[in-house]
Amino acid sequence: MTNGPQLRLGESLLPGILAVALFGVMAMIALNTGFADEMVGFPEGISVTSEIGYALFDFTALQSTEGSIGNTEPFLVSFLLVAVVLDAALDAALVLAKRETEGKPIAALSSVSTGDSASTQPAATDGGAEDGSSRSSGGEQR
Amino acid sequence: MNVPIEYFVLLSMALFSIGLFGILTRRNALMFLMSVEIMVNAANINLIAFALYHGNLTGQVFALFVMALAAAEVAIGLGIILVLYRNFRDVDVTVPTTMRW
Amino acid sequence: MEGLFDYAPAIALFPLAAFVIALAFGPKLPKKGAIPGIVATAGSLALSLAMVAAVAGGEEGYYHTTLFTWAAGDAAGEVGEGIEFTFGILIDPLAALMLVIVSLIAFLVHVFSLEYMNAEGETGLPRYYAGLGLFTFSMLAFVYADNLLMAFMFFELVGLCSFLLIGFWFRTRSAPSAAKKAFLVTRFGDYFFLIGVVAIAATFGTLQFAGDDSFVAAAEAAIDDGGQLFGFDAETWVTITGLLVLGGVIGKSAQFPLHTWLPDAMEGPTTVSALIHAATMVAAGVYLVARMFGYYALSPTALAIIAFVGGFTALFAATMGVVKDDIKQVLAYSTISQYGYMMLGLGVGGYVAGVFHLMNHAFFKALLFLGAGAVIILMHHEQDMWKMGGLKNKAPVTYYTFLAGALALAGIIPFSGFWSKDEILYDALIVGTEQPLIMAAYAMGLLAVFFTGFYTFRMVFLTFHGEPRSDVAEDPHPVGWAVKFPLIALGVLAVVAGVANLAPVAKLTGLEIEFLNEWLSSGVEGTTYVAYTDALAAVYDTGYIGTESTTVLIAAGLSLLLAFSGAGLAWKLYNVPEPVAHKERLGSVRETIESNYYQDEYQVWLAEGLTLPLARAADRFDQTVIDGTVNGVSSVSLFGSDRVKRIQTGIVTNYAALIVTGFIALVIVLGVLGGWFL
Amino acid sequence: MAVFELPDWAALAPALILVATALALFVIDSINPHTKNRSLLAGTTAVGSLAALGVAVWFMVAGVGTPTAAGGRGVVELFGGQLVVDQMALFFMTVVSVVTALVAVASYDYMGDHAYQAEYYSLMMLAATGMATMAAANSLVTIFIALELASLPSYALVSILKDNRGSVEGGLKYFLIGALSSAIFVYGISLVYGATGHLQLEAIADNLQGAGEYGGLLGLGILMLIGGFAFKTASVPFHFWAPDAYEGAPAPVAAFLSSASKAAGFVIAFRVFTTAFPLEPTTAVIGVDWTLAFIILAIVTMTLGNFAAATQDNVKRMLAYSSIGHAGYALIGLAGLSADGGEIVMGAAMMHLLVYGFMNTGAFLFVALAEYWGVGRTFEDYNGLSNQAPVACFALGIFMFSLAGIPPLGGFWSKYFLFTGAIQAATANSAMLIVAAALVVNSAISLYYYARLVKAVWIEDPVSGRDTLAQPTGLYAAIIFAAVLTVVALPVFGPIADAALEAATVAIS
Repeated sequence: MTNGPQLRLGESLLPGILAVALFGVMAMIALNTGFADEMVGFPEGISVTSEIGYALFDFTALQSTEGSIGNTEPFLVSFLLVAVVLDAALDAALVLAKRETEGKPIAALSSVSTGDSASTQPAATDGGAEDGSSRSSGGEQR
Repeated sequence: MNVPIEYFVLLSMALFSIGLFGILTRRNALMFLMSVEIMVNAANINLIAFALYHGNLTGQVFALFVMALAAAEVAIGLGIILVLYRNFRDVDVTVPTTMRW
Repeated sequence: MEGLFDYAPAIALFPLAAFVIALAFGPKLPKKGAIPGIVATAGSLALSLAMVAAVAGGEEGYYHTTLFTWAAGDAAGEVGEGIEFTFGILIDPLAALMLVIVSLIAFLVHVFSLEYMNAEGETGLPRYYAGLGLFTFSMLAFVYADNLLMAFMFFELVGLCSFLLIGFWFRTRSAPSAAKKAFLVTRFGDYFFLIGVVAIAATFGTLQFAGDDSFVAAAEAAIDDGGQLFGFDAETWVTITGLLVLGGVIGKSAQFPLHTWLPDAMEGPTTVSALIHAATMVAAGVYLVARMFGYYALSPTALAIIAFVGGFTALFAATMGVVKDDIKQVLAYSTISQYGYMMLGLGVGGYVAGVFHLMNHAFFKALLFLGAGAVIILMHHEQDMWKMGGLKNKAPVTYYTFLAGALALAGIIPFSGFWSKDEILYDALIVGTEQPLIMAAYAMGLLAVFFTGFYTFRMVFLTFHGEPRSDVAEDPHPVGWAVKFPLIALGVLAVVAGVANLAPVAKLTGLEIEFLNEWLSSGVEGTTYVAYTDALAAVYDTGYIGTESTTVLIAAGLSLLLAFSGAGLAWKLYNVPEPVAHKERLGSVRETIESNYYQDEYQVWLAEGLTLPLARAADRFDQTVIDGTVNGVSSVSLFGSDRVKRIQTGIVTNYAALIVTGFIALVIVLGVLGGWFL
Repeated sequence: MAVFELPDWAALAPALILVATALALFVIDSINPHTKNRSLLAGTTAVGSLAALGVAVWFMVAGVGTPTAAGGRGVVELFGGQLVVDQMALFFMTVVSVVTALVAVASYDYMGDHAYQAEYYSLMMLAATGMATMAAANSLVTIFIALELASLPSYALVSILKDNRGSVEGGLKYFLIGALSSAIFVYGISLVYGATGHLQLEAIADNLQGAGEYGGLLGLGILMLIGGFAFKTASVPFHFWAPDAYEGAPAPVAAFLSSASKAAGFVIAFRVFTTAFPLEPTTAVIGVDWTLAFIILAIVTMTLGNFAAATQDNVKRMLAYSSIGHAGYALIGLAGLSADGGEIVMGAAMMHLLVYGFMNTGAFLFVALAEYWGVGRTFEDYNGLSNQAPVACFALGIFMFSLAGIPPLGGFWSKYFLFTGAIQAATANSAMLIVAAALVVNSAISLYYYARLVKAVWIEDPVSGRDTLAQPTGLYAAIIFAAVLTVVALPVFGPIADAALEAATVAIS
């Protein structure tokens, strides 16, 4: 680990000016926006939580029609999609985090020729300058 | 006590800029990730405040989804940081510069 | 007769077939692909002649059909309906004439190649014949294209083929670079052409050359309406688009300032030069102007520019031809100069004259190049004229045919070149009497006649007359029938082709012998000579010096006088046994010392005092301004590239900072414009 | 066409087939976690994406998504307008699935010795699902989620060669910039929500009139959305990840990202800006024409991409920059929109993305082939490859000339339409003339570096001592197929152009 919790000042803070500038620009826009004084708010006596639940599963029939809370958009398809996204995230995170063990030092594309091709060179893509040195440092000798 | 919407917006913008500040000045990959989370949560503040402002729940529900997605993003981010560490022995995002120009 | 037209696509497809055959089976064929090429071009020639007959005998007098529709969009043009991209064939008198010329020259070049290439034991012959086939195919298809897009595509293909053929000897150092130069310079022009095509399509929604739904007709209607096109007057817009298309023409037809590729292109085989100069590549540009002449006729500005560029190029190239030693170089500059005449002719509204000269030039320039090829065979691939001499008696067929070509090129009566060149100059003169700019173009064209006569005969005398100046010139390599046949065929044409349009004689005697005039007066309505004459009446006033007859006589007399004096000067200077070294001449004939002295001075003044600096200046202009601009653009781009890619530092934090910077800049620009901050 | 009426949700079939394939791959993986049965895995992927392709094309031909007025079966709206299947959605599903199929086939050889076969393919299918869903998403919610679904597996795919520094570095940069961009994007969504109170695109458009006071806020939100699109499409200034990620990623993944992912980024941009922010009412609110932003971005993007590509030594990196340049060309599709039209430019941009899908995928797959051979990365390393692999090199020539826009290849036509469209759009907005000029100048520059590669492969003398090169079936098949599609795009360009124009017209109206 390079940097612990100690505070670094000096040049490394220079780009931070951009963030400050962005805040300035955005704040100017926000202050220049004519918001209405009153929030519409939610009607009394309605459980926001259950309304959220209904919106999640497209239970339009159950949604309250009082006030304008019924304007909430249906989210069923988003719910399903998020399920797939989480699947993908799990899959991806596992692939990345898995440590190759039990005699399976599976260096990427290290290779045993499959026989159907005359070439036994593994494909490799690394960019940049140091070519050969890169492959040795990976893996399990941490 | 009715806080005007401007304050929420300004708060979220400040939070967004703070997150951005972290991204621009921190070199630790984990810090980078946390800063992104701050920016995403700035958006969440907006969404929830505007939901109240407009009186519909779309923003609130969407904020839930944004949280889930942020979690998914972090999961992958951690995975990448892990392989980064294995390859470069470091989690400094400015170290890997083999590819440039 | 009309049924013949159904076979029209075959005119171009025959050479394409030859290309495929040469490419696929070339190495196994006895003559490495020459036979299919000869058969195919002979077939094309026969069909083209049949087309001429069909056009002459048919009721409509032309043939127009759409073969294939690429894409049709509902996108409306500025004026027209939907844009449609098609492939079609248009054979009218102009196209039929050009088809005959192209297929004839291609045929003769194929025959000539039997000896020039095959007999010399070249390697890579299948590639050569495949290239010739594809070249011929592209040009023929270009000639009968019925719309600008198709013409553009084949125009490009012609450029590609010339690249392949000029670079035929790709193992030498110079040939590939010459090929590259030819390709790049012409492509530079073609960019303008492409923009022009797009602009015309977007404006009128059609790219047809002829007929009621042609862009020419649409442009005419737009000008009559007096409306605005893309914020310009209709006429201004027509001028702009016309000039954009002209960019391609200037590149391909080697007009100033894009002529630089052509002399270099001599690196290709001489047969290829003959094809390029006489019938295909270079001719394509001028043909395109003739093809869409109706469009240019709508714009006096465009016409005047064409005329002026043409006149200037004619003179400019002719002066440069004077100082060249390589026989092919001389011919190369003469080509540039002669195409300048054609542009001048078209620019001053001499549609028939321009086409007439295109035809005559095709014959005599093919003849001269093939003749030069024969000389090169005789000389065992020596091209320096100072090492030749005295070939007259050793190769009489070559000599007399070459002489016929030279007389035609120099514009000596009654050879073909005289008639067409005289007609161009006459047309320029009558317009020039009313317009000073055209008068200047005319003057340059006229002056170029002198130089033409001079360099042509300098070439003839140095090559064929005098004493042999090297061992090979003493004992030249014999040439066979495959060389002699094309030379004789073209030689006859160079002598008699002028009969096609004896305009001065017709004007003086009142006889109706302007056959080409008649021929080009039929065809699709709106693309005929008659229609052009009407259109031009609005553009140019014409005037005579005295009566018409005196003007004709003055024009013809002046150009003849200059041609003769150029030729005469060459005769004086070079028709001597040892033309180069005046010191040796000093000792030989005492009586002529004085005249020798005079000649030397004159020669020195002409060559070093005037022409050489002119040529040098032209050359320097080429090398510094034009090449410099081209090189500058590329090095600026590459330098810029090097800077631009440095932004990518590889450090991800910097990326984030740059992203935020870019984003803030965008917010500020749009925010200020949109008033978000106030 | 169909004997029975399919239910409405069946219109999503292409996306559903993709996700089903991904799940099938999960199943295969869980039955046999260490399976190395590449034929099965790659085969399943290819079959799945081809099925999706087939269904998408079938729907398009059958008129699903074409408005009933135009003789079609009507635009299908699903889940309360959260998803919509129209011509544009199907068009882009076609692009995505054809690229996926090509990449899957090519990966068969390329990833031959990799440890995580099943994961690799399932991630690819999930990403493809995300892209297909992006094509159909009709609400900022679904757009954001689909975008994440496309992005997250992509991050992992780029860094899937876990022991390869380049791959990991590329993945890291892609991920970090991606995370930043999606934070900006979601913040933009929150601002748009703040200004209009809705996330569904039509609802946003309906509420624009009431948003008069929120001009700046909405404008900022729109710009932030543009940031998200720019990231996905690798446009300036959010392009920085692209060269590094493409260079580091396994070449088939780079092909996938630069073609399919870019196309998906454009479809959401097209949809959001045509549906949610119609030009006139939006201009009335934010005070400035948003096409201006795209005009600036288009010019800067194409110029930067092409200029930076010109002096690259590394072929893959050159292609990466050229891909940025092409994003600039496609941006013309948005820059050229105007109040009363613009379907030509947008249609042209869609055509370009389709043709680009073939030619760019093909080019990257050639790089994959070179990596498979292990010949090296630079132009010099590619010298004289045509002696040993003429077929692949011929295909490479086609890709390069098509990318450069040489007639008569597919790339010429789409650029030609873009140019024509830009010129036409110039009647409404004269700044488009600059864009058109930039397109021409950049195409000229691009010819330089594309031709350089062709020259290296065909003209330069071969590198001495190179071993004989294998002919991996899958890679070859994919490359040749891509080359054929690039060339075939020519005669079928009429239908493609019609389809794209029709889709654009429907989307705009």
